[in-house]
Amino acid sequence: MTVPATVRIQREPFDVAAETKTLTRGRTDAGAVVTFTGICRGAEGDESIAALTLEHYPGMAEAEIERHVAEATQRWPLLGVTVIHRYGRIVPGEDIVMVVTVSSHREAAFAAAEFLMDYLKTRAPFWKQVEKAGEKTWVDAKATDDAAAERWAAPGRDAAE
Amino acid sequence: MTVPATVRIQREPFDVAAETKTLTRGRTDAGAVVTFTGICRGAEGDESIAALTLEHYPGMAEAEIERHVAEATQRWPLLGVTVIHRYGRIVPGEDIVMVVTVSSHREAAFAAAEFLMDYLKTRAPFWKQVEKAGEKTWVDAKATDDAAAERWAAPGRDAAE
Amino acid sequence: MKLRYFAWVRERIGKPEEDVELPAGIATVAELITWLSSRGEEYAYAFENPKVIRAAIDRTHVRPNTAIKGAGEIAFFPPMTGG
Amino acid sequence: MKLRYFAWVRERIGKPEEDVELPAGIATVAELITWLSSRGEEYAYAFENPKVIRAAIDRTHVRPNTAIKGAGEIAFFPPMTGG
Repeated sequence: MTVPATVRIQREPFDVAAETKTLTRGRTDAGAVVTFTGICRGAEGDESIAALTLEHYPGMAEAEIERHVAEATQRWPLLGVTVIHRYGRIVPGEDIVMVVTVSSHREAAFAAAEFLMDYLKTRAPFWKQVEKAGEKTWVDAKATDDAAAERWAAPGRDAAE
Repeated sequence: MTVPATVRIQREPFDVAAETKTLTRGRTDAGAVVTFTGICRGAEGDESIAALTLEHYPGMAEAEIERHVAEATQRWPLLGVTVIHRYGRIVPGEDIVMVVTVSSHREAAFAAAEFLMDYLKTRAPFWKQVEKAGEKTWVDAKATDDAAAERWAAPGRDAAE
Repeated sequence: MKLRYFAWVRERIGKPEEDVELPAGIATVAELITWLSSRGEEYAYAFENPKVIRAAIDRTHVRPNTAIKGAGEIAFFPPMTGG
Repeated sequence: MKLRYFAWVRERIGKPEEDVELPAGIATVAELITWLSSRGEEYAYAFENPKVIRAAIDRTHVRPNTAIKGAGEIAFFPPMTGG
Protein backbone atom coordinates (compact mmCIF):
# COMPACT_ATOMS: atom_id res chain seq x y z
CA MET A 1 0.00 0.00 0.00
CA THR A 2 1.30 3.40 -0.93
CA VAL A 3 0.97 6.11 1.67
CA PRO A 4 -0.69 9.27 0.32
CA ALA A 5 2.08 11.85 0.44
CA THR A 6 1.89 15.39 -0.88
CA VAL A 7 4.67 17.96 -0.99
CA ARG A 8 4.01 21.45 -2.30
CA ILE A 9 6.23 24.52 -2.51
CA GLN A 10 4.10 27.54 -3.21
CA ARG A 11 3.84 31.29 -2.88
CA GLU A 12 0.14 31.17 -1.90
CA PRO A 13 -1.26 30.65 1.61
CA PHE A 14 -2.48 27.16 2.54
CA ASP A 15 -5.39 25.82 4.56
CA VAL A 16 -4.37 23.30 7.22
CA ALA A 17 -7.95 22.22 7.90
CA ALA A 18 -8.64 21.56 4.21
CA GLU A 19 -5.36 19.62 3.83
CA THR A 20 -6.20 17.56 6.89
CA LYS A 21 -9.67 16.74 5.54
CA THR A 22 -8.16 15.66 2.23
CA LEU A 23 -5.98 13.15 4.10
CA THR A 24 -8.66 11.76 6.44
CA ARG A 25 -11.86 11.99 4.39
CA GLY A 26 -13.63 8.69 3.82
CA ARG A 27 -11.17 6.58 5.79
CA THR A 28 -11.75 5.00 9.19
CA ASP A 29 -8.28 3.61 9.89
CA ALA A 30 -6.92 7.00 11.00
CA GLY A 31 -6.79 7.28 14.78
CA ALA A 32 -4.42 10.22 15.17
CA VAL A 33 -3.77 13.40 13.23
CA VAL A 34 -0.96 15.79 14.11
CA THR A 35 -0.59 19.15 12.41
CA PHE A 36 2.23 21.62 12.72
CA THR A 37 1.95 25.18 11.45
CA GLY A 38 4.90 27.55 11.42
CA ILE A 39 3.90 31.22 11.53
CA CYS A 40 5.81 34.43 10.85
CA ARG A 41 6.27 36.22 14.18
CA GLY A 42 6.02 39.98 14.56
CA ALA A 43 9.06 40.44 16.74
CA GLU A 44 12.34 38.85 17.77
CA GLY A 45 13.33 39.93 21.24
CA ASP A 46 12.80 43.68 21.32
CA GLU A 47 13.00 44.18 17.57
CA SER A 48 9.83 44.17 15.53
CA ILE A 49 9.79 42.25 12.24
CA ALA A 50 8.20 43.84 9.17
CA ALA A 51 8.34 40.71 7.03
CA LEU A 52 10.25 37.58 6.11
CA THR A 53 11.26 36.77 2.57
CA LEU A 54 11.90 33.12 1.83
CA GLU A 55 14.17 32.14 -1.03
CA HIS A 56 14.31 28.51 -2.14
CA TYR A 57 16.04 26.27 -4.63
CA PRO A 58 13.23 25.22 -6.97
CA GLY A 59 13.33 21.56 -7.82
CA MET A 60 15.76 20.70 -5.03
CA ALA A 61 13.36 21.91 -2.31
CA GLU A 62 10.62 19.55 -3.52
CA ALA A 63 13.04 16.66 -4.01
CA GLU A 64 14.66 17.10 -0.60
CA ILE A 65 11.33 17.26 1.23
CA GLU A 66 9.97 14.31 -0.75
CA ARG A 67 13.00 12.25 0.27
CA HIS A 68 12.34 13.01 3.93
CA VAL A 69 8.63 12.30 3.60
CA ALA A 70 9.53 8.94 2.06
CA GLU A 71 11.91 8.28 4.94
CA ALA A 72 9.19 9.19 7.46
CA THR A 73 6.75 6.75 5.84
CA GLN A 74 9.38 4.03 6.17
CA ARG A 75 10.23 4.79 9.78
CA TRP A 76 6.67 5.13 11.08
CA PRO A 77 3.37 3.44 10.17
CA LEU A 78 1.79 6.49 8.56
CA LEU A 79 -1.47 6.62 6.65
CA GLY A 80 -0.85 10.00 5.06
CA VAL A 81 1.51 12.98 5.05
CA THR A 82 1.22 16.47 3.59
CA VAL A 83 3.97 19.10 3.70
CA ILE A 84 3.52 22.59 2.27
CA HIS A 85 6.24 25.23 2.41
CA ARG A 86 5.69 28.77 1.19
CA TYR A 87 8.26 31.09 -0.37
CA GLY A 88 8.28 34.81 -1.14
CA ARG A 89 7.40 37.68 1.17
CA ILE A 90 5.44 36.75 4.29
CA VAL A 91 4.22 39.22 6.90
CA PRO A 92 3.76 38.61 10.65
CA GLY A 93 0.77 36.42 11.44
CA GLU A 94 0.93 34.64 8.08
CA ASP A 95 1.70 30.93 7.86
CA ILE A 96 5.07 29.77 6.47
CA VAL A 97 5.02 25.99 6.61
CA MET A 98 2.67 23.14 7.52
CA VAL A 99 3.01 19.43 8.15
CA VAL A 100 0.12 17.01 8.63
CA THR A 101 0.71 13.41 9.62
CA VAL A 102 -1.98 10.73 9.93
CA SER A 103 -1.54 7.37 11.64
CA SER A 104 -3.50 4.77 13.55
CA HIS A 105 -1.73 5.80 16.75
CA ARG A 106 -0.50 9.06 18.19
CA GLU A 107 3.15 8.12 18.74
CA ALA A 108 3.83 7.69 15.02
CA ALA A 109 1.93 10.83 14.05
CA PHE A 110 3.82 12.97 16.59
CA ALA A 111 7.24 11.50 15.84
CA ALA A 112 6.89 11.84 12.07
CA ALA A 113 5.70 15.45 12.30
CA GLU A 114 8.62 16.39 14.54
CA PHE A 115 11.09 14.54 12.35
CA LEU A 116 9.85 16.35 9.25
CA MET A 117 9.96 19.76 10.91
CA ASP A 118 13.48 19.19 12.25
CA TYR A 119 14.63 18.25 8.76
CA LEU A 120 12.81 21.12 7.08
CA LYS A 121 14.61 23.52 9.40
CA THR A 122 18.07 22.19 8.62
CA ARG A 123 18.06 20.35 5.29
CA ALA A 124 15.40 21.81 2.99
CA PRO A 125 17.01 24.46 0.73
CA PHE A 126 15.15 27.54 1.98
CA TRP A 127 16.71 30.74 3.25
CA LYS A 128 14.98 33.36 5.33
CA GLN A 129 15.67 37.05 5.05
CA VAL A 130 14.19 39.22 7.78
CA GLU A 131 13.15 42.87 7.45
CA LYS A 132 13.63 44.89 10.63
CA ALA A 133 13.56 48.70 10.75
CA GLY A 134 13.96 48.91 6.99
CA GLU A 135 17.00 46.61 6.94
CA LYS A 136 17.06 43.17 5.38
CA THR A 137 19.35 40.57 6.89
CA TRP A 138 19.74 36.84 6.31
CA VAL A 139 18.68 34.69 9.23
CA ASP A 140 21.52 32.65 10.74
CA ALA A 141 21.10 28.89 11.05
CA LYS A 142 20.55 27.81 14.64
CA ALA A 143 22.74 25.25 16.37
CA THR A 144 19.65 24.10 18.29
CA ASP A 145 17.97 23.19 14.99
CA ASP A 146 21.00 21.16 13.92
CA ALA A 147 20.95 19.37 17.27
CA ALA A 148 17.22 18.67 16.90
CA ALA A 149 17.76 17.16 13.46
CA GLU A 150 20.73 15.12 14.69
CA ARG A 151 18.60 13.11 17.10
CA TRP A 152 16.90 11.36 14.16
CA ALA A 153 20.15 10.34 12.46
CA ALA A 154 20.75 6.64 12.10
CA PRO A 155 24.07 5.54 13.63
CA GLY A 156 26.96 5.81 11.23
CA ARG A 157 24.97 7.80 8.76
CA ASP A 158 26.82 10.29 6.58
CA ALA A 159 25.91 13.74 7.86
CA ALA A 160 25.75 15.14 4.34
CA GLU A 161 23.26 12.65 3.00
CA MET B 1 0.85 37.15 31.78
CA THR B 2 -1.80 34.48 31.97
CA VAL B 3 -1.73 31.92 29.19
CA PRO B 4 -5.12 31.48 27.50
CA ALA B 5 -6.15 27.94 28.43
CA THR B 6 -9.46 26.31 27.63
CA VAL B 7 -10.65 22.88 28.70
CA ARG B 8 -14.02 21.57 27.58
CA ILE B 9 -15.72 18.24 28.11
CA GLN B 10 -18.64 17.95 25.73
CA ARG B 11 -20.89 15.57 23.88
CA GLU B 12 -20.87 17.67 20.68
CA PRO B 13 -18.26 17.53 17.92
CA PHE B 14 -15.54 20.20 17.89
CA ASP B 15 -13.79 22.17 15.16
CA VAL B 16 -10.00 22.08 15.41
CA ALA B 17 -9.54 24.85 12.85
CA ALA B 18 -11.93 27.18 14.68
CA GLU B 19 -10.29 26.45 18.04
CA THR B 20 -6.86 27.13 16.52
CA LYS B 21 -8.03 30.46 15.08
CA THR B 22 -9.42 31.46 18.46
CA LEU B 23 -5.98 30.92 19.98
CA THR B 24 -3.91 32.65 17.28
CA ARG B 25 -6.23 35.40 16.00
CA GLY B 26 -4.85 38.91 16.33
CA ARG B 27 -1.53 37.91 17.84
CA THR B 28 1.87 37.96 16.16
CA ASP B 29 3.99 36.31 18.86
CA ALA B 30 2.89 32.80 17.90
CA GLY B 31 5.49 31.03 15.76
CA ALA B 32 4.34 27.42 16.11
CA VAL B 33 0.97 25.70 16.40
CA VAL B 34 0.63 21.98 17.02
CA THR B 35 -2.73 20.24 16.91
CA PHE B 36 -3.54 16.68 17.83
CA THR B 37 -6.83 15.06 16.93
CA GLY B 38 -7.82 11.62 18.17
CA ILE B 39 -10.31 9.86 15.92
CA CYS B 40 -12.53 6.80 16.42
CA ARG B 41 -11.16 4.04 14.20
CA GLY B 42 -13.37 1.61 12.31
CA ALA B 43 -11.45 -1.52 13.16
CA GLU B 44 -9.01 -3.04 15.60
CA GLY B 45 -6.96 -5.76 13.97
CA ASP B 46 -9.48 -7.88 12.04
CA GLU B 47 -12.51 -6.86 14.07
CA SER B 48 -14.63 -3.97 12.92
CA ILE B 49 -15.79 -1.42 15.45
CA ALA B 50 -19.41 -0.19 15.39
CA ALA B 51 -18.89 2.60 17.92
CA LEU B 52 -17.11 3.75 21.07
CA THR B 53 -18.97 5.02 24.10
CA LEU B 54 -17.00 7.26 26.42
CA GLU B 55 -17.98 7.55 30.07
CA HIS B 56 -16.39 10.23 32.22
CA TYR B 57 -16.41 11.54 35.76
CA PRO B 58 -17.99 14.97 35.43
CA GLY B 59 -16.20 17.61 37.41
CA MET B 60 -13.11 15.49 37.98
CA ALA B 61 -12.40 15.19 34.23
CA GLU B 62 -12.31 19.00 33.81
CA ALA B 63 -10.29 19.49 37.02
CA GLU B 64 -7.77 16.79 36.12
CA ILE B 65 -7.21 18.13 32.60
CA GLU B 66 -7.00 21.72 33.88
CA ARG B 67 -4.31 20.66 36.33
CA HIS B 68 -2.26 19.16 33.52
CA VAL B 69 -2.80 22.16 31.27
CA ALA B 70 -1.55 24.37 34.11
CA GLU B 71 1.47 22.10 34.49
CA ALA B 72 2.16 22.29 30.76
CA THR B 73 2.07 26.09 30.83
CA GLN B 74 4.63 26.03 33.65
CA ARG B 75 6.93 23.55 31.96
CA TRP B 76 6.93 25.12 28.50
CA PRO B 77 6.71 28.72 27.26
CA LEU B 78 3.21 28.41 25.80
CA LEU B 79 1.07 31.21 24.43
CA GLY B 80 -2.17 29.23 24.44
CA VAL B 81 -3.64 25.78 24.99
CA THR B 82 -7.03 24.27 24.22
CA VAL B 83 -8.12 20.75 25.13
CA ILE B 84 -11.53 19.37 24.22
CA HIS B 85 -12.60 15.82 25.08
CA ARG B 86 -15.91 14.37 23.96
CA TYR B 87 -18.03 11.81 25.78
CA GLY B 88 -21.01 9.69 24.78
CA ARG B 89 -21.37 7.48 21.70
CA ILE B 90 -18.89 8.15 18.91
CA VAL B 91 -18.85 6.30 15.58
CA PRO B 92 -15.82 5.53 13.40
CA GLY B 93 -14.42 8.58 11.64
CA GLU B 94 -15.68 10.95 14.32
CA ASP B 95 -13.27 12.94 16.47
CA ILE B 96 -12.84 12.04 20.17
CA VAL B 97 -10.28 14.45 21.54
CA MET B 98 -8.23 17.45 20.44
CA VAL B 99 -5.28 19.39 21.81
CA VAL B 100 -3.95 22.64 20.38
CA THR B 101 -0.75 24.21 21.69
CA VAL B 102 0.68 27.56 20.60
CA SER B 103 4.20 28.77 21.30
CA SER B 104 6.90 31.00 19.84
CA HIS B 105 8.92 27.91 18.96
CA ARG B 106 8.11 24.44 17.75
CA GLU B 107 9.86 22.44 20.48
CA ALA B 108 7.56 23.75 23.22
CA ALA B 109 4.42 23.33 21.13
CA PHE B 110 5.26 19.70 20.25
CA ALA B 111 6.37 18.74 23.75
CA ALA B 112 3.32 20.24 25.45
CA ALA B 113 0.89 18.58 23.03
CA GLU B 114 2.52 15.17 23.55
CA PHE B 115 2.64 15.64 27.31
CA LEU B 116 -1.06 16.51 27.42
CA MET B 117 -2.05 13.57 25.22
CA ASP B 118 0.01 11.11 27.27
CA TYR B 119 -1.68 12.35 30.43
CA LEU B 120 -5.15 12.34 28.91
CA LYS B 121 -4.64 8.70 27.99
CA THR B 122 -3.64 7.62 31.47
CA ARG B 123 -4.89 10.13 34.05
CA ALA B 124 -8.04 11.82 32.81
CA PRO B 125 -11.10 9.95 34.17
CA PHE B 126 -12.58 8.68 30.91
CA TRP B 127 -13.41 5.09 30.08
CA LYS B 128 -13.96 3.69 26.62
CA GLN B 129 -16.43 0.98 25.82
CA VAL B 130 -16.16 -0.55 22.36
CA GLU B 131 -18.99 -2.11 20.34
CA LYS B 132 -17.89 -4.97 18.12
CA ALA B 133 -20.28 -7.44 16.50
CA GLY B 134 -23.08 -6.34 18.81
CA GLU B 135 -21.01 -6.82 21.96
CA LYS B 136 -19.89 -4.04 24.24
CA THR B 137 -16.62 -4.42 26.10
CA TRP B 138 -14.53 -2.04 28.18
CA VAL B 139 -11.22 -1.12 26.62
CA ASP B 140 -8.21 -2.24 28.67
CA ALA B 141 -5.63 0.34 29.66
CA LYS B 142 -2.41 -0.03 27.70
CA ALA B 143 0.98 -0.46 29.34
CA THR B 144 2.49 1.53 26.47
CA ASP B 145 0.34 4.51 27.43
CA ASP B 146 1.50 4.29 31.04
CA ALA B 147 5.09 4.17 29.86
CA ALA B 148 4.52 7.18 27.61
CA ALA B 149 3.09 9.17 30.52
CA GLU B 150 5.93 8.08 32.81
CA ARG B 151 8.58 9.81 30.70
CA TRP B 152 7.22 13.20 31.81
CA ALA B 153 7.31 12.42 35.53
CA ALA B 154 9.57 14.56 37.63
CA PRO B 155 12.09 12.49 39.62
CA GLY B 156 10.75 11.37 42.99
CA ARG B 157 7.24 12.38 42.12
CA ASP B 158 4.40 10.43 43.72
CA ALA B 159 2.90 8.26 41.00
CA ALA B 160 -0.61 8.85 42.30
CA GLU B 161 -0.49 12.62 42.20
CA MET C 1 -20.08 9.39 52.80
CA LYS C 2 -20.84 9.45 49.10
CA LEU C 3 -19.38 6.73 46.91
CA ARG C 4 -19.31 6.85 43.11
CA TYR C 5 -18.55 4.09 40.65
CA PHE C 6 -17.55 4.30 37.01
CA ALA C 7 -17.23 2.02 33.97
CA TRP C 8 -17.14 -1.70 34.81
CA VAL C 9 -16.92 -1.02 38.55
CA ARG C 10 -20.28 0.73 38.21
CA GLU C 11 -21.69 -2.08 36.05
CA ARG C 12 -20.59 -4.82 38.44
CA ILE C 13 -21.92 -3.07 41.54
CA GLY C 14 -25.08 -2.18 39.65
CA LYS C 15 -25.35 1.47 40.59
CA PRO C 16 -23.51 4.69 39.82
CA GLU C 17 -23.42 6.02 43.37
CA GLU C 18 -24.62 5.53 46.92
CA ASP C 19 -24.36 7.00 50.39
CA VAL C 20 -22.82 4.72 53.00
CA GLU C 21 -22.27 4.81 56.73
CA LEU C 22 -18.78 3.52 57.39
CA PRO C 23 -18.13 1.37 60.44
CA ALA C 24 -15.42 2.60 62.79
CA GLY C 25 -11.83 1.62 62.05
CA ILE C 26 -11.77 2.16 58.29
CA ALA C 27 -8.96 4.60 57.78
CA THR C 28 -7.63 4.19 54.23
CA VAL C 29 -8.85 3.69 50.69
CA ALA C 30 -7.58 0.09 50.76
CA GLU C 31 -9.51 -0.64 53.96
CA LEU C 32 -12.63 0.86 52.42
CA ILE C 33 -12.25 -1.46 49.42
CA THR C 34 -11.88 -4.47 51.72
CA TRP C 35 -15.00 -3.48 53.64
CA LEU C 36 -17.01 -2.84 50.45
CA SER C 37 -15.96 -6.25 49.08
CA SER C 38 -17.59 -7.87 52.10
CA ARG C 39 -20.94 -6.24 51.44
CA GLY C 40 -22.13 -8.67 48.78
CA GLU C 41 -21.37 -10.63 45.66
CA GLU C 42 -21.59 -7.64 43.34
CA TYR C 43 -19.04 -5.73 45.42
CA ALA C 44 -16.77 -8.75 45.71
CA TYR C 45 -16.90 -9.06 41.90
CA ALA C 46 -16.20 -5.35 41.31
CA PHE C 47 -13.22 -5.37 43.66
CA GLU C 48 -11.98 -8.92 43.01
CA ASN C 49 -8.65 -7.56 41.79
CA PRO C 50 -7.97 -4.53 44.01
CA LYS C 51 -4.67 -3.86 42.24
CA VAL C 52 -6.46 -2.61 39.13
CA ILE C 53 -8.92 -0.42 41.01
CA ARG C 54 -8.21 3.33 40.94
CA ALA C 55 -9.68 5.74 43.45
CA ALA C 56 -10.26 9.46 43.74
CA ILE C 57 -11.14 11.48 46.83
CA ASP C 58 -13.02 14.65 46.07
CA ARG C 59 -12.01 14.39 42.41
CA THR C 60 -8.29 13.94 42.93
CA HIS C 61 -6.45 10.68 42.26
CA VAL C 62 -5.33 8.95 45.47
CA ARG C 63 -3.39 5.81 46.41
CA PRO C 64 -4.61 2.80 48.37
CA ASN C 65 -2.88 3.99 51.54
CA THR C 66 -4.40 7.47 51.40
CA ALA C 67 -6.45 8.34 54.50
CA ILE C 68 -10.14 8.86 53.84
CA LYS C 69 -10.78 11.07 56.82
CA GLY C 70 -12.61 14.23 55.80
CA ALA C 71 -13.49 12.91 52.33
CA GLY C 72 -16.77 14.13 50.89
CA GLU C 73 -16.92 11.86 47.84
CA ILE C 74 -14.87 8.78 47.06
CA ALA C 75 -14.90 7.31 43.55
CA PHE C 76 -13.75 3.89 42.35
CA PHE C 77 -13.03 3.03 38.74
CA PRO C 78 -10.83 0.97 36.42
CA PRO C 79 -7.63 2.39 34.88
CA MET C 80 -8.50 5.33 32.65
CA THR C 81 -8.76 4.86 28.90
CA GLY C 82 -9.48 8.35 27.62
CA GLY C 83 -7.75 10.32 24.91
CA MET D 1 29.12 23.32 -15.97
CA LYS D 2 26.22 25.24 -14.50
CA LEU D 3 26.71 26.91 -11.12
CA ARG D 4 23.87 28.30 -9.00
CA TYR D 5 24.06 30.56 -5.98
CA PHE D 6 21.44 31.21 -3.32
CA ALA D 7 20.79 33.68 -0.49
CA TRP D 8 23.84 35.71 0.56
CA VAL D 9 26.17 33.64 -1.63
CA ARG D 10 24.07 34.85 -4.58
CA GLU D 11 24.06 38.43 -3.29
CA ARG D 12 27.81 38.54 -2.73
CA ILE D 13 28.65 37.06 -6.13
CA GLY D 14 26.05 39.27 -7.72
CA LYS D 15 24.32 36.72 -9.91
CA PRO D 16 22.02 33.74 -9.39
CA GLU D 17 23.76 31.41 -11.83
CA GLU D 18 26.43 31.13 -14.49
CA ASP D 19 28.06 28.63 -16.81
CA VAL D 20 31.75 28.08 -16.23
CA GLU D 21 34.55 26.18 -17.98
CA LEU D 22 36.57 24.48 -15.29
CA PRO D 23 40.35 24.25 -15.67
CA ALA D 24 41.81 20.76 -15.47
CA GLY D 25 42.62 19.32 -12.05
CA ILE D 26 39.55 20.43 -10.14
CA ALA D 27 38.16 17.21 -8.77
CA THR D 28 36.12 18.01 -5.66
CA VAL D 29 33.61 20.53 -4.37
CA ALA D 30 36.26 22.02 -2.06
CA GLU D 31 38.67 22.47 -4.98
CA LEU D 32 35.93 24.14 -6.98
CA ILE D 33 35.34 26.58 -4.11
CA THR D 34 39.05 27.40 -3.95
CA TRP D 35 39.18 28.02 -7.68
CA LEU D 36 36.03 30.18 -7.62
CA SER D 37 37.46 32.24 -4.74
CA SER D 38 40.39 33.16 -6.97
CA ARG D 39 38.15 34.56 -9.71
CA GLY D 40 37.56 37.95 -8.09
CA GLU D 41 36.72 39.94 -5.03
CA GLU D 42 33.02 39.08 -5.08
CA TYR D 43 33.82 35.35 -5.13
CA ALA D 44 36.47 35.71 -2.43
CA TYR D 45 33.86 37.51 -0.28
CA ALA D 46 31.17 34.89 -0.93
CA PHE D 47 33.50 32.02 -0.06
CA GLU D 48 35.60 33.78 2.63
CA ASN D 49 34.48 31.19 5.19
CA PRO D 50 34.27 27.92 3.25
CA LYS D 51 33.22 26.02 6.38
CA VAL D 52 29.75 27.59 6.33
CA ILE D 53 29.20 27.04 2.61
CA ARG D 54 26.86 24.19 1.68
CA ALA D 55 26.80 22.60 -1.73
CA ALA D 56 24.47 20.46 -3.81
CA ILE D 57 25.24 18.51 -6.95
CA ASP D 58 22.23 17.98 -9.17
CA ARG D 59 19.95 18.94 -6.29
CA THR D 60 21.38 16.60 -3.68
CA HIS D 61 23.40 17.76 -0.67
CA VAL D 62 27.09 16.87 -0.96
CA ARG D 63 30.20 17.28 1.17
CA PRO D 64 33.37 19.26 0.37
CA ASN D 65 35.25 16.12 -0.60
CA THR D 66 32.58 14.90 -3.02
CA ALA D 67 33.83 14.44 -6.57
CA ILE D 68 32.26 16.80 -9.10
CA LYS D 69 32.86 14.59 -12.10
CA GLY D 70 29.66 14.14 -14.11
CA ALA D 71 27.83 16.94 -12.30
CA GLY D 72 25.30 18.86 -14.38
CA GLU D 73 24.54 21.61 -11.89
CA ILE D 74 26.41 22.59 -8.74
CA ALA D 75 24.80 24.95 -6.23
CA PHE D 76 26.39 26.89 -3.36
CA PHE D 77 24.45 28.41 -0.49
CA PRO D 78 24.54 29.21 3.23
CA PRO D 79 23.15 26.83 5.88
CA MET D 80 19.43 26.36 5.32
CA THR D 81 16.95 28.30 7.43
CA GLY D 82 13.58 27.04 6.23
CA GLY D 83 10.69 25.71 8.22
